[in-house]
Amino acid sequence: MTLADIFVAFCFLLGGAAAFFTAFHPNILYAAISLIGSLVAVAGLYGALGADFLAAAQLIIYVGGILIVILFAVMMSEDIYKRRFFEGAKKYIFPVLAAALVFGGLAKVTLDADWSVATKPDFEPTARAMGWALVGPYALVFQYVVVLLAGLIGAVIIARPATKMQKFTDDEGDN
Amino acid sequence: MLQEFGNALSFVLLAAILPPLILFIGKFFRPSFPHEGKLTTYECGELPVGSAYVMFNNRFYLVAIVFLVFDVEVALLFPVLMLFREAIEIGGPAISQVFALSFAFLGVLFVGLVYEWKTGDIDWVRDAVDRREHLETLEKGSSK
Amino acid sequence: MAGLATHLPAYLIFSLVLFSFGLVAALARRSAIGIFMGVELMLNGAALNFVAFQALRKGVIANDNWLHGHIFSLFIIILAAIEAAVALAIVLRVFGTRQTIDADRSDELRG
Amino acid sequence: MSLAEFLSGINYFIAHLFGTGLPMAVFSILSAVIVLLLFAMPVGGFCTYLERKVAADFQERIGPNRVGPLGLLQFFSDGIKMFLKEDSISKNADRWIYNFAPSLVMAGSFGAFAAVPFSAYMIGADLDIGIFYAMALGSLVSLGVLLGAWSSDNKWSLIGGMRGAAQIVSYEIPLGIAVLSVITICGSMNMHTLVAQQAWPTAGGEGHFWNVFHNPFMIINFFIYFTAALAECNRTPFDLPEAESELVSGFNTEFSGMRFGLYALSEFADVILFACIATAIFLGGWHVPFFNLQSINLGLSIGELDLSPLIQSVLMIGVFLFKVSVLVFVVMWLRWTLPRLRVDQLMNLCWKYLIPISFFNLIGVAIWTWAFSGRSMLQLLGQLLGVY
Repeated sequence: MTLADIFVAFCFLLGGAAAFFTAFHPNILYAAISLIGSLVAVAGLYGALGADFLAAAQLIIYVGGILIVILFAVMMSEDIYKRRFFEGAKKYIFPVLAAALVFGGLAKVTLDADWSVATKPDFEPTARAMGWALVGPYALVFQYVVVLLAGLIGAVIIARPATKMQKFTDDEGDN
Repeated sequence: MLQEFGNALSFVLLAAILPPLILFIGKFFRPSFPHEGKLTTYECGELPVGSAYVMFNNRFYLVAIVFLVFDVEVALLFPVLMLFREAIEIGGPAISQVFALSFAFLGVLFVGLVYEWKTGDIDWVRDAVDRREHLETLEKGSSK
Repeated sequence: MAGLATHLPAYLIFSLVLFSFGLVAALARRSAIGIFMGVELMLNGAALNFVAFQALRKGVIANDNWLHGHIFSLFIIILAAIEAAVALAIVLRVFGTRQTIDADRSDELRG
Repeated sequence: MSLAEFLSGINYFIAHLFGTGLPMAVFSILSAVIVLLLFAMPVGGFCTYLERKVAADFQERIGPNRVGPLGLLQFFSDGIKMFLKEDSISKNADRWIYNFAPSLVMAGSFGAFAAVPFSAYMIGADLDIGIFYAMALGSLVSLGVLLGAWSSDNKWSLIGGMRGAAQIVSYEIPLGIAVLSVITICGSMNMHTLVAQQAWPTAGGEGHFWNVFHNPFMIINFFIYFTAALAECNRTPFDLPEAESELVSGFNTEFSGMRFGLYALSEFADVILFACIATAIFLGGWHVPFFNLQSINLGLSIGELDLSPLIQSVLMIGVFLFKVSVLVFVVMWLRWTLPRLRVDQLMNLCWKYLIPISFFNLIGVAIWTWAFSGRSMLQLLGQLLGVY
């Protein structure tokens, strides 16, 4: 057992526990915060698999970007200070069953499959190869930026304050 | 490479456990005289009124959304612009490929920024402008 | 536990765990943001799969010096970011008009 | 070569004495301990003293002068004071997040020190994506600020935290684009390679001198980086998250004693970190004009162990830290020179000035690099004059 194994096991535990809380914690803010655990664990696993650029990109985009936006959304729209308790236990029955079914089926397929052709990750720098792929065969992925633009404009149009009248309340100010 | 990952990891782990460690060690040295007054929220001596979770100007949210898109852009450009020097040395179509693709990318997002600039979505004071316009329309309405 | 770091099924099962919990969150959460977080978890599980295959089944894929798995994961991350921008903008708008983001109660199309 | 490998030179002696050496993991932890506990924390603490002293000089006061000679040990006594203070958490605070947030901030600002190249042989982790790694960890700070502010159930904190998060994320973009232009010039993300390319140009050599003098656009880029970095570490004139005249103490209002100390420490560590990175990627790291420190070789050695890396390292660290301290001094100078911006000015500066300017700078840098095959102004001048 090497240190890498211990690290990977730690990431599995952290990510699994955090994912559990994301799914089941009654307080939505705690769910969002435990999402940090899952994302960081996945970034750690990327590192363990030799994908250094992806690990950093996961941190920079997911943790530094998406999660901030999620937290802003939670803080601006939910009654987080009223601690919600597990009111919807009934609501969880069907989803848990469905997820268990999916998990069981796919886990069986995974474990039954033949994974004998396995290699060790080679810890080579990946960023350069990814760059060449992004301007070569995967140029279309790189130019997916058009969708980024559409997303940007769409999101801003949707989130923009609805009417001028609606904002005419003096209590909010420019804080 | 794996060794370098390990080095970086030891930095992050040490930095993350420092605060709890320091606070834990401090537990044995620091005094503890709990008092009702110390447990209240600090509001310059006044008793806090209402909840701290006030509604926010959703400008913050708009900025965060715009940031998200540009963040992706910066992160994606890193591996591509890294090839610039190498492509110059290779010569031929490689350099124009890298240049055209990466600046098409930048250009498209710049169009987005210009659009937002024109529509005023990145103006923080837009509310104030709206308010003034609204007041003007009110005045016009009352003078009629 | 020896060799866990290079054991492909372990990664696959873990990403399946993320996917399943994400599914639970996406189906069971009342609030739209909770649903969104579930979707994020599912996307993460899928992205991890790509990288695990790329790293631990090298040589099985044709022309694998292009790092197909990494590119696909990057693609998923980009998509997730755009999705976050649009989805959360919609959430904020829904909250602005209805004062709730309970997905079960937001069943009208009128704004 | 990373610091851990450098330290494992000790392993040679240990193995010599006891027959077997230590595993590398010990040395990577040791390198983290050296950089964080022996460099970042004391220097971050020392900066608190320096700030008061600089402020006093600007305002024609004396400043701290009681503890130790010239008050030099003031930061030490401040640290002990904070360490011994009572730890009171407000009743309404959300304890889990309240305890967890400082860890995030510290991991973000201290963990990124792994990518700082102090000398050619001493870098915490010689990652291929060094600079990108530092930026990635830096994005944890905004999360820590936001969560810490939210958890303390205080109006000042929440307003400060929201401002802080919005400000830090916004300024990450001009910062990133400024770094991208450096990447375009140097063609690598590895901190070691980035610094090695900034050597004094010689005939047929790789170096093109400091990146900031590479071409006219880079000078503007350096200012963009510096401005964005000021905003990233919430320094005046961008200290809106903790504007003391309007928000008491901003996002850390409810953090008392050592918890406040940790926040303050990580802020100063952030200042030092950004100064270090600016030094490494713009101001040539350990390189000095006219001379390459790496060519010094006194021929000293103990047994088979060559001592010249050690001697070079001492000189390089000296040069590096001198540049860093100049930048840190400028940061403190600005604090007592410029007034605070308003929120709308802050956002306008970022989105309407810095980002468009840095966009066009990046294009300019790319065109320069293409047109002159990556040669810098100095190299072109040398060619013109026929120096090499």
